[in-house]
Amino acid sequence: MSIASLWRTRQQRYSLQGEICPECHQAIFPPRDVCPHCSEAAGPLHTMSGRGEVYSYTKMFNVPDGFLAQRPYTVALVKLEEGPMVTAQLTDITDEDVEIGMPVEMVTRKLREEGDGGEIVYGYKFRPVLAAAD
Amino acid sequence: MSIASLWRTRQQRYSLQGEICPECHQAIFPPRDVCPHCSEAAGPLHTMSGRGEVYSYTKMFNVPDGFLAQRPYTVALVKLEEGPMVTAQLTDITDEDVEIGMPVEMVTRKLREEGDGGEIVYGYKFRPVLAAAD
Amino acid sequence: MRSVSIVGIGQIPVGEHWELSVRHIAYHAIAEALEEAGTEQVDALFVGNMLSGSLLSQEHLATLIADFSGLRNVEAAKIESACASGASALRIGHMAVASGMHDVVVVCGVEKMTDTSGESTTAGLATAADAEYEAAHGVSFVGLNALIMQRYMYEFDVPSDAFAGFSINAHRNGAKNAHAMFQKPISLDAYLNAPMIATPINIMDSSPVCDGAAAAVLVASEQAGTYVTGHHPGAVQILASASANDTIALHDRKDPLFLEAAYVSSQKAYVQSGVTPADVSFFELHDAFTIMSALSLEATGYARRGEGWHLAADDAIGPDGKIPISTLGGLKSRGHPVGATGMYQVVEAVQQLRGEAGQGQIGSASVGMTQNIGGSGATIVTHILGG
Amino acid sequence: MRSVSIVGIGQIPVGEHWELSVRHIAYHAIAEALEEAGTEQVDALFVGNMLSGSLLSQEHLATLIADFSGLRNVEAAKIESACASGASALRIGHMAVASGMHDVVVVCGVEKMTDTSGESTTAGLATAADAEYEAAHGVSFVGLNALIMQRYMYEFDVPSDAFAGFSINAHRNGAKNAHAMFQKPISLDAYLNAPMIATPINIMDSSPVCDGAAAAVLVASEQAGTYVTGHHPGAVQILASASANDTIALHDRKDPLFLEAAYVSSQKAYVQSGVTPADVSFFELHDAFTIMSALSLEATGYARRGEGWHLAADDAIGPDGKIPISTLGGLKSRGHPVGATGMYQVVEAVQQLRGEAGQGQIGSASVGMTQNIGGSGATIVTHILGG
Ligand SMILES: [Zn+2]
Ligand SMILES: [Zn+2]
Repeated sequence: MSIASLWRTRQQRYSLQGEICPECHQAIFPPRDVCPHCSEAAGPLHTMSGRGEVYSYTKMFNVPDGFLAQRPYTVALVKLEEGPMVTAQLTDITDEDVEIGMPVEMVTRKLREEGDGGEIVYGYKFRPVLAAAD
Repeated sequence: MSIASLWRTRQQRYSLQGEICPECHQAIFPPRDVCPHCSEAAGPLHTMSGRGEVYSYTKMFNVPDGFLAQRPYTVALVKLEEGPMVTAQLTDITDEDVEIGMPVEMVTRKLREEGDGGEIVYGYKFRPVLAAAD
Repeated sequence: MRSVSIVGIGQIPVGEHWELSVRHIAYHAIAEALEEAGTEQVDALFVGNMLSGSLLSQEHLATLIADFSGLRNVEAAKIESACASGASALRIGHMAVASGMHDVVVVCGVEKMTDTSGESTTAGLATAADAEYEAAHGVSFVGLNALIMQRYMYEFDVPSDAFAGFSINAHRNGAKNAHAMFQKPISLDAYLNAPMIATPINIMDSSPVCDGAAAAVLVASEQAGTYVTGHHPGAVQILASASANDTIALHDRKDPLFLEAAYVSSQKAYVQSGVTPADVSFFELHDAFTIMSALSLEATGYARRGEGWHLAADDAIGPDGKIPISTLGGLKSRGHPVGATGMYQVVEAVQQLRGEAGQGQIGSASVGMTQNIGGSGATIVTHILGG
Repeated sequence: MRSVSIVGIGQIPVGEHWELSVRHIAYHAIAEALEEAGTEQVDALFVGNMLSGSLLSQEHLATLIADFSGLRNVEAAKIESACASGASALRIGHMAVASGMHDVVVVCGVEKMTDTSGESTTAGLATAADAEYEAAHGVSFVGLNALIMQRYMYEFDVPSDAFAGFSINAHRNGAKNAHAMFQKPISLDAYLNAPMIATPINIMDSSPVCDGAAAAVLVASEQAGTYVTGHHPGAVQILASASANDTIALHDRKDPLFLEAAYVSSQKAYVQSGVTPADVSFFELHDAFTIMSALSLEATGYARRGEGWHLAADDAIGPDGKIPISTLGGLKSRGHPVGATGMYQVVEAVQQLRGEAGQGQIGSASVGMTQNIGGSGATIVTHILGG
């Protein structure tokens, strides 16, 4: 991602800023010009809570350029409690931890060492929500 | 250019290896599977003499990634004495030297500092042929 | 709309062609196809390719290939739809002839993936996904398919060896194809012990990185007789051609386990051709990953949701099965040079329909279906061909 | 073959859109075109784009844009022919409708060139040339055009200010176009004192790096009445569409000073439409560099070889001249977002033919010609449009 692209998506990467459709009231992430649910013009900005659960996950051994230092790592589809699903890495986990349905919460971490201009890229990852002692 | 591509084109870059068409007898550079002059299957390898003349030239001030250290430099279309034309940098010149029709000869020089794998890329450039004293 | 037929095919064996550049392998396929069609007169060249810009620093690829192939003053354009580029290019060629704009069109799918390092190629393949919201998080293309497979196994309670049959069938069939990258059968043990790429996808679930080029010559069916030279029994007609898309990001799909674009494009193709799933003699599906075979069979009318893998377990997908798939090795064994794959599928379907598939020939092949998938299911192109 | 008409156009002002990504600018143009056409029903989206893979790490671009634009279950494919990608995509859309395969097609040309550094973008543009035998030697795209211009000046004994008129005309016309990147006339002095990029090409000879997107909605002419909503006088018909190629490398041309592909594609277009050069009311040519304007005029029938620059010197190219060119600024002043340019040319031609070009309107515009060039003349696409 270029510096321009990183700048444009910073509110998404740092705080999961999406939208709520004024027509069908569904949450959308990232913001879109057209609501994918009802095709009307999409609506006001809305920051997601950052809580969700693991819909699926994979531990990756072969990774793309730019991510070699972190290998292997686990990527998940996380279903946010507001509805949208996001693709993100899991962090602060051991292999045994991860399972489908596991509650997770967003944290900000380094995504890759350097982008095209040498800059460090930060963004959302997800970690397990510790169950309250009961 | 990838290492594989550099390896495949090494005889072209180091020694201007082309072909002579067995059908129409025209020289071809670089080698082709089909002769561009007569459309027959192209022929046996033939190394060009490396002598030619400047067909056109340009002094470039804005240059692509990978060539910044050499900027500015002069690129020419060189018409080889065998017939084919090639695109190459001129070297060992001052600005005043260069003119259309100038006789030049091939030399091997560093083309760019490093390729995708960090390797140094060598290949043909052309320099003026010194006229014999008369 | 003029009916369109294929009167010549060409292909280079899939593999690692270190000694040949992208222009050389494309020319190999094009020259073979033109030779078969018995013509040097060409109006247009459409090239299906995904990665020449990002991996080879070479755009303007169709014109480069036309030039190197001795095709001057023709139309040339590159068509890109990620891994569905090959079949997308065939659709464009089809429209060019069907409209009457052109009479003789060459379509070539080509990809050169082994010039670059594994990590570069992996990054290149990830450009099929959303750069800002998928690839930015380090997910590879294998990873996206692994996310689908993991969830599929969870939701439908699928055993871990459920997909072995797809890989075993592909390799068994590929062993009979001289153009395949891998020409050796594999055992169940080999599948079960294969190293993981991205859990639960192991090496035997996944198609290989490779180079390849495949081409076809298209003419109006009414003129096909002029071009068929006696090298082969006859022209093969394109009975249907359809393409549909879905969200580019897997995470945006209504149901990430259902290939809606495969459903839509195959339904369109069935309607166009009047063919039903039961009429199809063989199905060259997009088995880039074993999970994709299951999902394709489900979306295309051969299995209910969550049950596509039963067809492999029951060997209904073998050469003598209910619906033979990957009959000459598929993406898994023949190989998956991404932008070329859609054209390999079509070239192989033509071989089957002509009865020229050699040891891989299936019995009574009269209708063949091919399906080419771009991204994690975002672009899906279906063709139905008949002898 | 069905006749095809344009019933909606859209465009975003050309410029540096730091705040918008490629998907946003494409959507802007597409939404505007669909709004004008008064339809939400779309069968296919063809996207002309050159650099999304190498500069943005985003392939599968057409599907990404279809998704973001709310176009689901449609066909989507990207068409790439270097800087001729836009017009090449229009040709594909034309064939899709002409064949009857689709009824409503959106064609969008889009390019995002300002996300990356100048050197990266320069390297990206060089992928239009032969990577192994041109770009490998450090020649930029400007450099290739400079080689043509230098030789042209030598061979035809052309004075150094001969090309000024092309740049002055473009800026004078662009000043009247609210979508143009540069909306200010320039003086002869400004041209003569402009810094060199690659001798003899100075900044005023060269079109700028920028972002842009332009789109059109295509339907069968016989159905055009249904879509024209009263926002504008009527549909514009595509009277001719032709593409031709030449060698990719400049050094391989029989005559590097003659645009053979422009000659071939314009001759085809004249034959298709029955239009002669004298019938053309205005000509949106590919003035990426002033030398290209001269060569296009020569290859297309407006000047003899070596004399194209006289037309600028005599101001035959102005709005009231014999052959008005770059009527809304051309590539020089409106800007040259490479893969989008061919569609800007077409959108502007539609504006002229509808009489909706505002201050830039030329008198009695009944037939417009557009010509889009890929590489140093290797792919050239010509369209002729009529009111
Ligand atoms: Zn909504
Ligand atoms: Zn010859």
